[in-house]
Order: sequence, then structure tokens, then C-alpha cells
Amino acid sequence: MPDQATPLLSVRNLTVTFPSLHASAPAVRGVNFDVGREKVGIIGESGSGKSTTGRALMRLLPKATRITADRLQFRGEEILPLSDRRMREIRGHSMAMILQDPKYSLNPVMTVGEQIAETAILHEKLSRRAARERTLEMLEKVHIREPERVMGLYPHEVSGGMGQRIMISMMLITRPALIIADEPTSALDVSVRQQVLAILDELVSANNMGLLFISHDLNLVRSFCDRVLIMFGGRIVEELPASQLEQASHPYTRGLLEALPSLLHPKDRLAVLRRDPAWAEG
Amino acid sequence: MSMTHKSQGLRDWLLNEDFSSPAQARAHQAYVTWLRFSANPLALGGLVFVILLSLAAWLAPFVATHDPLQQDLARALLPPSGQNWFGTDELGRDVYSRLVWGARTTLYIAILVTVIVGPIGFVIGAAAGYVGGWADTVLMRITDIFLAFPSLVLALAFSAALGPGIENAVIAIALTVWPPVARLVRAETLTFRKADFVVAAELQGAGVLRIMFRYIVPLCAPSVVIRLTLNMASIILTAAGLGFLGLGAQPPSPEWGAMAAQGRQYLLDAWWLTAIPGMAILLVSLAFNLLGDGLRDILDPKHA
Amino acid sequence: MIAIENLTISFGRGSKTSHVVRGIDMAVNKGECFGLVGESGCGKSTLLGAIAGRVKNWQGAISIAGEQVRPEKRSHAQLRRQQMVFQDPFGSLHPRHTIGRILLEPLVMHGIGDRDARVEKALEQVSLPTRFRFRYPHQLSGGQRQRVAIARALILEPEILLLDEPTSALDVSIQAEILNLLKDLRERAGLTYVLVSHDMAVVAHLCDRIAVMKDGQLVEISTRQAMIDNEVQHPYTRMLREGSLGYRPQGAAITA
Amino acid sequence: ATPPDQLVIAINMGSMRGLDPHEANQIESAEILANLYDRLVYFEPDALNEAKPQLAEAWTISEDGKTFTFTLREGVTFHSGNPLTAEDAAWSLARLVKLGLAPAIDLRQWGYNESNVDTLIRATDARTLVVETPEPWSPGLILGSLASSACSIVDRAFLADKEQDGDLGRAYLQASDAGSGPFSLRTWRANDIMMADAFASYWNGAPAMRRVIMRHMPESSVQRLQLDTGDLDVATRLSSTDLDVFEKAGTIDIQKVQGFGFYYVALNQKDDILSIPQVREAFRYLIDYDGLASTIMRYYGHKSQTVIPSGLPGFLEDMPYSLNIDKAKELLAEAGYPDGFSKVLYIGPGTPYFEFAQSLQANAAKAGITLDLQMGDYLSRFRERNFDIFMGRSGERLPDPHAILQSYATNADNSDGAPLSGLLAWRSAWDVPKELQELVVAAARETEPAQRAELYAEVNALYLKSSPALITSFERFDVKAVSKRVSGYVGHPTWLTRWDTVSKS
Amino acid sequence: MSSPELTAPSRKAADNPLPDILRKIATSGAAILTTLFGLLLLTFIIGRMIPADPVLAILGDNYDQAAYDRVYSELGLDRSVPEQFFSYLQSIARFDFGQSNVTRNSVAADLARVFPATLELAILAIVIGTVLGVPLGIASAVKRGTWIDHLGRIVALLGYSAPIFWLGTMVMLIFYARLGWIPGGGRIDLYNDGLVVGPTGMLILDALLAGEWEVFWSAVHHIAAPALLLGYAAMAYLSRMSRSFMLEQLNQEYILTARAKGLGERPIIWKHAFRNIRVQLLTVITLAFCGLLDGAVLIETVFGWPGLGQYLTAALFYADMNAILGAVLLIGLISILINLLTDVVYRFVDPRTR
Ligand SMILES: Nc1ncnc2c1ncn2[C@@H]1O[C@H](COP(=O)(O)OP(=O)(O)OP(=O)(O)O)[C@@H](O)[C@H]1O
Ligand SMILES: Nc1ncnc2c1ncn2[C@@H]1O[C@H](COP(=O)(O)OP(=O)(O)OP(=O)(O)O)[C@@H](O)[C@H]1O
Ligand SMILES: [Mg+2]
Ligand SMILES: [Mg+2]
Repeated sequence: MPDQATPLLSVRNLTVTFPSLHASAPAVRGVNFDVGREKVGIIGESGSGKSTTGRALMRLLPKATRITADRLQFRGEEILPLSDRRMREIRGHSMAMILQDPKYSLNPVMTVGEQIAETAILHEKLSRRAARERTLEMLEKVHIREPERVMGLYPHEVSGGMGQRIMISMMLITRPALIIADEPTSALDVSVRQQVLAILDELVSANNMGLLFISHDLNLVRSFCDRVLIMFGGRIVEELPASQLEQASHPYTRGLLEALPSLLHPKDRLAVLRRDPAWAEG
Repeated sequence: MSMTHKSQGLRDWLLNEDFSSPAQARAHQAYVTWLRFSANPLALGGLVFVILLSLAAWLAPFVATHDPLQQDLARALLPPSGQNWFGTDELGRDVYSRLVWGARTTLYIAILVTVIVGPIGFVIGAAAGYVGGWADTVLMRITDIFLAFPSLVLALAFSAALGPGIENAVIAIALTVWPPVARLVRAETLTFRKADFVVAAELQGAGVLRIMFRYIVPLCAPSVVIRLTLNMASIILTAAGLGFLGLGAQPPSPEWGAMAAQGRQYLLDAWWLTAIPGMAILLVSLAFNLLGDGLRDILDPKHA
Repeated sequence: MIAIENLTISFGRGSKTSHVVRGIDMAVNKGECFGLVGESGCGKSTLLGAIAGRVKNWQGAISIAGEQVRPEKRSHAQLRRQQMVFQDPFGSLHPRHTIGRILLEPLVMHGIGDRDARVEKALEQVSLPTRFRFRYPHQLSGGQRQRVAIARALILEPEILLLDEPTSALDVSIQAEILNLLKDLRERAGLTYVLVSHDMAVVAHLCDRIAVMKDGQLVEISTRQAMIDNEVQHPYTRMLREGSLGYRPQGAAITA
Repeated sequence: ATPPDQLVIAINMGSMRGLDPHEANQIESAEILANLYDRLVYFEPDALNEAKPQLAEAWTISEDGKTFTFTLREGVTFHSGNPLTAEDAAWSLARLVKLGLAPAIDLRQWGYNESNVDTLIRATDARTLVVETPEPWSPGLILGSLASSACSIVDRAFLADKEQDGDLGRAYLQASDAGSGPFSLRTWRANDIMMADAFASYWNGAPAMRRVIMRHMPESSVQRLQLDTGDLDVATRLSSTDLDVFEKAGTIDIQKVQGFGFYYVALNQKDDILSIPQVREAFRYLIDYDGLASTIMRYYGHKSQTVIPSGLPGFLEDMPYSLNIDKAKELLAEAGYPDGFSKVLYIGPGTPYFEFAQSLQANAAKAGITLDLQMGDYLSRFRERNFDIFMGRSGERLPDPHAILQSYATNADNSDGAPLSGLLAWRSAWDVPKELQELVVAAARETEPAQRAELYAEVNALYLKSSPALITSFERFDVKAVSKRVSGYVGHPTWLTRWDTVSKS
Repeated sequence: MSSPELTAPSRKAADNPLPDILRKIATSGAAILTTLFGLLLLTFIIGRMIPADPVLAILGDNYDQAAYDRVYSELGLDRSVPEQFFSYLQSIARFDFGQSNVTRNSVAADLARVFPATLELAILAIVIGTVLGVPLGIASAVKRGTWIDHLGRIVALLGYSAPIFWLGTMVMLIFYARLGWIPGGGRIDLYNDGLVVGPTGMLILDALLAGEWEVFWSAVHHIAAPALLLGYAAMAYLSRMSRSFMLEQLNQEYILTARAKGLGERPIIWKHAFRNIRVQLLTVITLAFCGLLDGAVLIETVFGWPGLGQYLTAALFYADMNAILGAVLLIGLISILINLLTDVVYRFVDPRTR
């Protein structure tokens, strides 16, 4: 593993504010973290700013959004001052993103093959034929049988699990250094979820990529990721190695853990989280 | 000081979401809607224009400077002046006053058509959408037949069949306006028909009428209101078109389309006879369009 | 309390007929909480719909509280006996009715008097402040809405509550509150539950007996303890169980 | 600008219905037919009581006035190249009678019908046509009828090929011609355009205009602009204001062509109120004769309150009525309606009816009468006597006082089913005083011109005094605005304006 | 344990494809037939309701009773109403719309003559409207809230609100009467009339085919103003619709995906979003085209355009029953036909409906 010292991504004091009629609190406030060639999970309740953080890294938020950071470096390069053009070169090429629901995140009127190849053509200036080859290759890598046939299908003709694999192949075809996956499996069934995660896991480690895995499923993050960031109210309240999640010290994290019904360790009553406004300030 | 204090209190009462009575809940809804609406200057402009026009129509006897029917052949075709603000027509009548009284005709047609079409479209659309099956097929076939004609052509054919006159024009226009409304209501009904809250009510024992009128109608209402407002503009244009072709209001009652048509004969010497009523039609129709767009922005966020 | 025999539900006609539920037999005892798990599209909601009276095109026999029900039409008394809570708290409340109105409606439909008191009591039951009566659903959080939906079901004093994934749209912390509430209510009012969920842990938390459904059929009816102890029979049940425990990094599943 | 050898005329073709001379009954068609076809005789526009030879070189009239013997011109050919013979003439007139369509009235009114026409109108040789009348009539009436567009002579041999299902070539003639006139039809598209080319072998020499084009141009302002820019030679539908502009500028010749009829207001005598003589009289005081004459009616009419147009025997200049609201109120009070009443006034569409009616409406309102104006095609109501008040104008193809008087002042049977719906008096349900009716018939049978003129003067005076149900206010004029480059285009009172006399500079 | 890899509903249902297709054709055929029948019934009723006497329209005023009776029975008015309707249906089935009282031609021939004029105008207008309106709407959506958006919306709103007959009249007043830039109505200069009698009846096309340049330019000169005005109306509608369609698409998740791939604005708009609104656009273009027939009725009157609209108004005016029925029916048929056509085109453009 080369270059563990300088992380792939380094974020300091990231703050994101959406324009609004009322003067509102920022959606993400002073967030600090690093991502290396590892799997980092972000968990937190709905609205805690997980997706916003992920999108801010790729500068995919609406134009009027205000993003500030003391540092927002990707492979040593400051992201925020980059020109749009340069940013587009990075997106999809060295930093990619997988979205939640393949039903909505794939273009319904383009064939699957066309959509995957598009990325390759765009960033690697491949010919159509070469892009096609790469697409087939990629589809095989995500364990799709009959890739030839699947390439010609439209998104509504494939199942959710397959759609998510297509999404993965579309984003990984250029072998990016960092992938941001925003709840990539929460629209999927349990059985399919396992497969998709396995594929993602396999590709990430095979290509030595970094993965930022956004989810609200504690069990999943705990078992899938190396490290976990816990967000609350736009802040990262705690950061832990995944294996030590049980030993979390922050009351919010603890609350989440205790609120979770568990199959193996049944509780008569679930603990209810008592929110403390001070957590968001800290 | 106490005034502002009081109004401050009212504002708080209106904005406070912790309601203590249904009246406050409704007042709050209305006030918030108004706040959003008034943030849109164009829509506000449309509303103000429509209100002014309605006032002018209502107070026509006071707003007009002349009797709209008073002829004076010696003073025919005079250009706009201090005495006749918009000039006089071929019979020496005051164009400004005819315009003011004509607002009544225009609004009368637009409102009457809307009042006829709203409930009809509602009942037919909601019945087709909610009851479904056989009723849906029959009702939608009928709607299709009417929709197969461009609306002016159909209105033209009907008002020719019924004979000229405002009431007949109203009927003819109404016949062309209801199908899209019914379609809209049907489409909306279909989206709500399977909604969980409707199913919940069904499972608790609500009857068809109850579901239609207490559950579905209030939800279709905003888009129907928007549609009807925007329709006002097209009704006014259709009515003017009929008037223009001589099928709308009959003389001497002032109707803008007919005024513009009649004025066309004197176009070269008296442009104001055509230009001014036409401009009036444009402005009213514009105002209703702006108003409708504004309402859509606030009532129907999915179409923003 | 609920007895189902050879229930088959199909949609469509002619060549397009699809049998969504096929020959299900099951029985739910009084006061029991019966869980139903299975993958998306396996027919859980449809089965629940048939019990509730929402789905009408079924064959077989359903009896509720010892009374045989017919597919097409149910009497008010039959409808009142079981109530349903839906998955999506945003779609199950009428957006233009106040909370008070939402709770009042069932009372009006059934001609029940003493309405104000009942509404207040229902709100109290689900631990919502009574002043919420005048609010609209959009002014409530997801968890609060789900409470209102439960209150709406409870206001008719049913014997059975049919819960279709009542917490899957909610955050973990809110889910805990709702699950606690459901548990309390059952104990207090002696209700019978049928709970549908994706999440094995949720089902196991509430239910005594758990039925596993696949492609419209019951593959296994098991108990909570069996689930915990991994004493389930069917491989499909086992897979569901493991899925709910988190990610297992073995390459095995990939080639499936 | 229009080429020097083409004449471009703007008309409103809206009411035209095909070009069969024995079927078409509209003023616009008549002008076209006048040029596509010839007739036995014609009248100069300014000499309406003297028939001139056209296809007939000469004629004699028997002592009893019942038999006319025409000698046809030699060497006349149809556009098809067929020679024109007396047989063609006899067949054409018989065709008119036998088709029995609207213009057939021109012969049928003198007693012709399907069964007698073949014996009464006959060719005795190729150049001799004998026309006998069933009853004695003033010869002027017969010659006048023979000059109308309805009595055009058509090409029998040519049409024989075009006949379908025994229709005597009617279907074919709707949009084609079979005449011998100075122009032959080139293109005819309803409500769009008519083009006619000069007939090189016309018996009277080829016309100067190589082509005549008539365009459908219903709008006054469009006609005016085109006339102004020289894209048009003759405009026929100009409004008073547009005419006014031209007259003031003096750049265009304005012809006011006498129209052989009147603007009238018909009061339905089946109505209890309108049948009171004082009420009828009151209406005569509600018309603003002078105001209208100087504005709206300035070009469309000449003030006239009698029933014989100027230039015809019996014309009177008496004009005792003028706008007088007080007088009208007095009369209404006398009639028992001091507070007025309300009636529906039906009018045809367009100028000047529209403005005229609104003026009447306004004056009536001052006298307490509410008139509800209905504008549109209400002729059928009028013909069915199903109206209150109807305003219209009349015009005749026959340049004789009788044509007008028969309609305005005879009503042999005032019952509802009587077959007299062509008569304005019957339509108004006006039981015309016996004395007046008898005088009209006597005048028509009178063969001595001077005596006829005297009788007509008497009729006219009597009509004026009779508080008629048909109130005349203006004698009809049709206005043509003619470019100064055009000469020889002379509007004809019975619509037979010819183009072969036209030349351009 | 097989995972539900491929749920392709369209394929699954295709076990038994032929009867399905037949049934689909049969149902839509039946729907069209009932609509058609309704259309015929409606037009027939309208025709019989018209309160003017068609006999008088033919005869003019001066005639006798015998002439009236003859024409009355020629028009078939002496038969009972159901009988009349039945014979009406029969003749329609033979494409025989009867004879026009006004033109004394067969209505079918008249329609064949006037319709190409309207079609020419409408096609040109819809092309103008689409070419200007769709990009304008899309620009408005993409640049939402900027001055381009405001300008686009105002231009569209004005086109939406202005009475087209009035705009036409004002254009005539200014550009013809005052400035003399455009001709004073009609399809062509008088002296070019009849030089080209082409296969399509659309003068511009016919002149091009015949290589008659003078005629071509004259025709273009004449059609410019009415086509631009109608095109403006269509543009207003289309830009408004394209804007809202585009806005809807731009809020979709897949746009975010495309951005995340690194695509630039242009391909995102044209390759991704636009492809998704094609079907909707097609629908509204169809609607706009049908709406243009409305506008044509008015604009033809103003510009003296000898097309279907003018034919219809003249027919209404003179109670020309057969012509009214024919023209209204033709318009109805065109609308049905166009809708059918778009339905078919859908299936090619949108994979989801295939
Ligand atoms: N485009 C936007 N404009 C305004 N506010 C936004 C926008 N996107 C997100 N927000 C707000 O920012 C906050 C954080 O949203 P975000 O989507 O990042 O939450 P999340 O943690 O991803 O939640 P979830 O688990 O529901 O996806 C929320 O309060 C949300 O309302
Ligand atoms: N009204 C209907 N018509 C036709 N098919 C239907 C209908 N309702 C449901 N289905 C089909 O029945 C099957 C089962 O649906 P159901 O909603 O019961 O599944 P579920 O187990 O509740 O799934 P989920 O977990 O996604 O809610 C699905 O394949 C669905 O497509
Ligand atoms: Mg999110
Ligand atoms: Mg379900």
C-alpha cells in the first residue's frame, strides 16, 4: 500500500450552507476527516448531512450553495478553487460516486451499455469499439452473466440488484482512486445486498481504491467498513475504527446502538435516544 | 405604537404553528399561502390587475365617462382626446366607456364558463377516476370525442349551431372547456385513489361519496383552481375570437372581441378602435396567466 | 383470531394472470404478535391487504374473530375489528386534513359519539400532545406522523392491528420509539398484531411467531427463539437471517 | 400595379353560389354572367326604358303586345366554337323555366311554366325566335326580363355532352361556362378568385382587356389599400369612411350605381302592436334620415320615403318625414303605448345594416321602444313571417317600377300558407289596401308608356300615405371605386356591368 | 437459491405475444371507431342545429315556392332526422361529404383544395414554433432564474395571452398598410396565380418542385407573416412546456449521476435530459399542431388565406351544412390521426413503452 501517510482525501473544517429565505444553520458544519485507501463509513440519522458532505466533495451541490473549507484536498489538490473544467476531469475519472437507487439514478432512455461506455469514452478518449470492449469486461467484473445481452437493455428491464451492479461498473470503469457510495444498498433486498456489497468490496480492494460509504444501517457499516464517522446535525460527533463501535463513547453513538433491535441479543425495551442540543455544538 | 404592537401580535398568532383552534390553523394556512404568493411580484401584478378590472366592471357606471350606448353620429371616429380618452367609434360612442362596460361582458363570460365547467369537470373526472372500469371508459370516450376538436373550432361550430349571443357563447365555450378539466381531475384522482390515506379511509368504512368529496376533491382542488385560472385566459381569448367572427355578444352590448372586429373596418383611419380593445384582451389574459402561474408556484410545488 | 385457509390471490386476467399469493394456510392466535418476513414483491402486503379487506380478488377462506369474511364487501363491524398501519408515514395521512380531522373521520363514519374525548384519548395513547389536533401532517416529523397513523387505527378500538412495515421509513432512533409504543399498546389493550417487515431484527423484537414468505408461499413458520438460536429449517430463512446481521465478507454469495 | 391589359376587381364572393346563369341569383354572380354570356337584348345603364339589341338584331311586337319575334345576329359563335342559333335561345329560356330555380321567376311571373314554355317560346328558323306571352303585359316588362342575367343564352350542343342524370348540364355549369359573351371563364375558385379571358372571336370584336380577375376581398380596408397601391382597379365593398377618404383625395372615381331597390324596415303585421297604424307611423319618425344620409348612408343610399326609385316612371321627391322623437312618442301614446314596448330587430350582417340598425335602436330607445338587435342570417325567419322587425334592402333584376311594386305593394293572399313568400308585403303580413294593389296590376297591363307613368305616380303617392308596413328610408345605391386608369367600367343598375367596354391607360 | 436477476416484465409477458398484440389493436381500433362515431354524431347534430336555412343560402332572396321545395328535397331535408343521419354515415363511408351550397362543388373536392393551404401554413408554423420554442424553453430551464429565463418566460407569456387575430390585424396595419413590407393577404400574387398547380397543393413545395422561382418567392413572401404569427403562438406554448419538462428532468437523480461521471452541461442537457423529454415534447407538439388549426381559423380570416379556416368560417356564415360537417370532421379526423401517429412514434422513441 503506497503512500499511507498522505491521505487520498483530506477535509478540514468543511462547511456547507444552502441558500434559504431565512438565515439558516449550515447543513454541514466544520467537518474534519481523512480518507486513505480504505473503507470509511459515515452514519447518522436522516438529515444529518451525510449526503451533503459526500456531494460537497465532488462539488455536485446546486450552484448557489456555499461551500467553505480550510482544506479540501484530493490527492494533494485543492478541490474548491478548481475550474469547472478541471473538476469535470476529476469527476468520474479519479473520484466517482454511486447513488442510492438504480431505478432513478440511471437514465431511463439510454441503454445500459451506452451509459457505461459513456464514462470510458469521456475520460479515456476511447473509440466506441474499445469502450464497448471495456464495458463488457467491466460487466463481467461485476459478475453479470450474458453481458452482451445486458448491454442492450434499458434500465427498466433490469432488476434492482443488477441495476446497482451496472451503476458500480459505470463508476468504476475508469478505476477512480476514491469512490463515494451514498447508501448504495438501501433500496435492495437482503439477499441481493450481500452480493452487491461483495462485488464492491472485491473491486475496491483489487484496485486499491478509497471508499466513502454513506449509510444509516449501523450493522452494515460496522461489518463492511474499516472506519466509521458518526454524524449528527451536520457535525462529525465521533470517529472510530469499525471494530470498536461497541466501545463508542459519544452519547449519540451509544444511543443509536442501544436503540437498535438486535436479533441475537433481544431486549425487552429499546432505549430511546434523548437528544442533547449540545451535541450539535461541541 | 400600540397599533404596530397589535399587528405584531396578529402576525405572531398567524405564524405560530402551535395552533389552539381549527380557525387558527386555517388562518395560518391562508396567511402563509399569501406570504408566499405576495413574494412573487408578477403573480401579484396579475392579481392586482384582475381585482382592478373586476372593480371597474362592477363600478362601471361610475368609472365610465359616457353612456356606452349613447350615439352621436356627428362625433364619429374621433381620435383619443381629453374628452374621449380612447376616441370614439363609428357611431360616435365613447370607446373608453365601452371598454369599461365590456369588462363586464368579458368577466361575465369567463366567470360563468368557469362556474359551469368546474363542477361538471370535477364530477365527471372524479367519477371516472375513482369509480373506474365501465364508467371510466364511457366518460373518457365522450371526453375524447370533444377533445378531438381544437377548442375554437368546436366552440365556433357550437355557437354557430346555437346562434349568436352571450349565453350561447358561454354554453359553446363551456362545451369545449370541460373535457380538459375532467381529464385533469381524473388524472389527479387516479394518483390519489391508491394513496394510503384513501385506502385507510376505505378500510375504515368510508363510502364512495365520502371518499370523493372529503378526500379526493380537496386534493384536486388546487390544481383545478390553477387550471381554471389559466383557463380564464383562454376562455377570454376564445370568447374574443368568437366575438371577432361575429358569434359572441350581440350589439349594442360592448364586447371586446366584437369591438376589435368591428373596428377593423376602420383600421386605416381609426386604429384605436381595434388596437385598444385588443390590448385590453391581451392584458386581461396576461393577468390571468400570471395569476395562474403564481398560484401554481405556491399551490402545486411539483410544477414549479 | 385470524384463520386463513388455502388463500390464493391473483391479479390480471387471461394470459396475464399472476398468482401473487398461492395457497397459504396460517392462523394467528388472540393476543399474539405474528411476524411476516420476506423479500420485496413476495406478496406480504397483498396478503395483509386480503386480511384487511383491501384486496378483494382472493379465493380460499379467511375468518376473523371466528367470523367468515367474504372477499367483496365487509360490514362496518367487520371493518372495525381490524385496523391497518402503513409503511410510509408521509403518504398515509391526508395532507389537507388536520390531525384532529384525521382522527375524527373514523368516528364519524362509524357514528361513534363522545368524539372530542376519544380524539384526545387516542393522542394520549400514542404520547402526542393534545394541541397537535390542529396541526397539519406536514408540520410533524416522520415518527410523529406514524404515531398519528397508529392513533387513527386505535381510535376504533380494534382487536387486530395489521402493521405493514411500520418503521422501515424511519430512523433507528425513531424506530425504537415506535417499536416501544407498539409493544406497550399490545400489552395494555390486548391487541393481536400481524407485523410485516423486511428486517428480521424488528420482527424478532416484537413477534413470537415468524412466518417466512417467498414467491407467494409460506416456506416456514418459526419462532423467535428458533431464529435467535439459528434453528431454522429452510435455507431461505437462513439467508434472510444472516442478511440482517450485517455484511459477511465471503465470496460465496457472488456467484449466486 | 395591375397590367394595362388586365382588369382586377375586388368583390365579396361570400354569397355567390356557382355560375349557372339559370340558377345563380346573386348580385356578384350577375356581373360575371353578364360577361360570360349574351342575352337577346340589353339596357344601357343610363337608359333603362329603351331595350337595345344584343344577340337579337331586331324584333317586332304584335299588335296585342303578346308576340315578340326576334331576328338573331348572324355569325355569332359560342366559346366552344359552336354557332349560336335561335334553337339555342329557345332551349336556354326553356331551361330557365324548367329548372325552376330562383331566377326562373323572371319568366314564370309572366305565366310561363314547364308545360307551356316549349310552345310559347320557339325557334321558327335558325335566326328567328318567337316569344309569346301567356297573358298580355306591358312589352317593356317582357323585354326587361329578357335582358336579365337569368335569360342568358347557353350553348345547347356543348352542354348536351356535359349532362348528368338529366340535369340539363347544371352540375357542369356551376364552375364552368358555356356562353358566347366577350369573356370566357378560366379559373373559378369559390371564395377566392375568378379569372376570365377575353374571347377573341366575340361578335362585337375582342375586348381590350386580355383578362379580368375578380378577387374575394371582403374587407373594406384591404380593398382600399390595394386600390391605393394600384394592385386593384375596381373596389366594390368600401365602407363609407374609406370612400370618404378617396372622395376627399380625388384620386379615385367613385361610382354610385343605382340599385333598384330600397333599404326598408319591415314591421310584422301579425304582431298586435306593430299592426297599429300609429305605431307604424311612429317608426317613420324614428329614423335619422339626415344624420344617416350624411354619414353611414352617404354612399349607400339616397334619402327616399316612397317606393319608386329615381329615374323610373312615377318617381316622387316627396319627403315628409324626418327624425322626430316627440312626434313618435305622441303617436305611440295615441296607439295606447305611451311607455313604449320591446321588440326584436333582425338585421343582416355587415355594413351598413349594422350601423343603421344601431342608430334606429338608439332613437327608438329615446321614444321608449326597446329594440333587441339580432344580427345574422335571418332571412328565413323573415320569409316564414316569424319575426318582429326586420331590416333589409331589396334589389331587382328588372328595370321597371313593377318589379318593386309587386313586391312592396301587392299581396293577393295574406294567409300564412300562401305561395307568396317572394313578396316583401306578404312576408310582413301586410294586407295591402285593395286600391293600391289594383292600381299596381293595372299599371303592369298598361301598354301605353305615358299612361303607365301616370299610374305609377299615383301608386307612389298612395304608398307614401298608406302607413306601410314596409318603411322605405333610402334608395339603394351600390358603390364602386374605380381607379382613374380605368375607363369604360360603368356600373349597371341591374348588375349587368360589362367588361368589354373597359380600357386602361 | 437463484436471485431475481432479470425481471423483464415486457419479456415475461411475451410468452404468448400474438393474441396480445391483436387484442391491443382491437381495443385501440374500437376506441378509435367509437370516437369517430361520436365525432360524426356530434358534427351531424351541430349541422342540424344551425339556425339558418340552407335552402335560402342557395336560392338568394327572389324566387317562388316551387323553387324552394325543389331545393329542399334536393338537400334531403324532407327526410326524417335518423334517415338523414344514416345516409350521412353512408356517404361519409364513401368519402362523399355531399355538395357545398356555397361553392356548388363537392365538399370533398373543396377540402382537398383548401386543406393544403392550411397544412402548409400549419406545418411551417409548427416548424418555426418548435425550432424557436424548444431551445428557448430549454435555455430558460437550464438558466433558471437568470435574465434569459425571465425574457423567455415573458416572450412566451405574451404569445400565450395575445389574441392572435389582433396581433395579425396589427401586423397588417403596421407592416402592410404603413410600411408595405408584406403583401396584403392571399397565398400568392395575382399574376402568379395558377402558374403552378402542383401535386401537393402546398404552393411553396409545388413551386420548388416545378422550379418556378418567382412563384416560390411570391408564395414565401405571402406566407411569412401568417406563419410567423402562428409560429409565435406555437412557440409560446412549446417553450413554456419544454421549460417545465426540462426543469422536471433536471431535478432527477440520473442527472446527478451524469454529473458525477464528469459530463459537461451540454451533453447532460442534450444527451441525457433532452432524450427523456422527447416523448413529452412530441405530445405537446401534437397538441400545438391541433391548436394551430384553431389559430388558423382566425389568422386566415385576417390574412385572407384561402384555407380550411376561411372555408369553415364562410360555411358557418352561410349555413353551408355539408361544408361545415366536412370541415369540422376533417379537423377532428386530423386530430385523431395525429394523436394516433404520435402514439406509434412513442413506441419508437421511448424504450419504456416498447
Ligand atoms: N438542495 C438542498 N437545498 C436546501 N437544503 C438542502 C438541500 N439538500 C439537502 N438539504 C438539507 O441539508 C440537510 C442535510 O441533508 P442530507 O441530504 O445531507 O442528509 P442525509 O444525512 O443524507 O439524510 P438522509 O439519510 O435522509 O439521506 C437537511 O436538513 C436537508 O434538508
Ligand atoms: N394490484 C395489483 N395488480 C397486479 N399485480 C400486483 C398488484 N398488487 C401487487 N401486485 C404484485 O404482487 C406482487 C407482490 O406484491 P406485494 O406488494 O404484496 O409485495 P410485498 O411483499 O409487500 O413487497 P414489498 O416488500 O416491496 O412491499 C408484486 O410482484 C406486485 O407486482
Ligand atoms: Mg442522504
Ligand atoms: Mg409491501
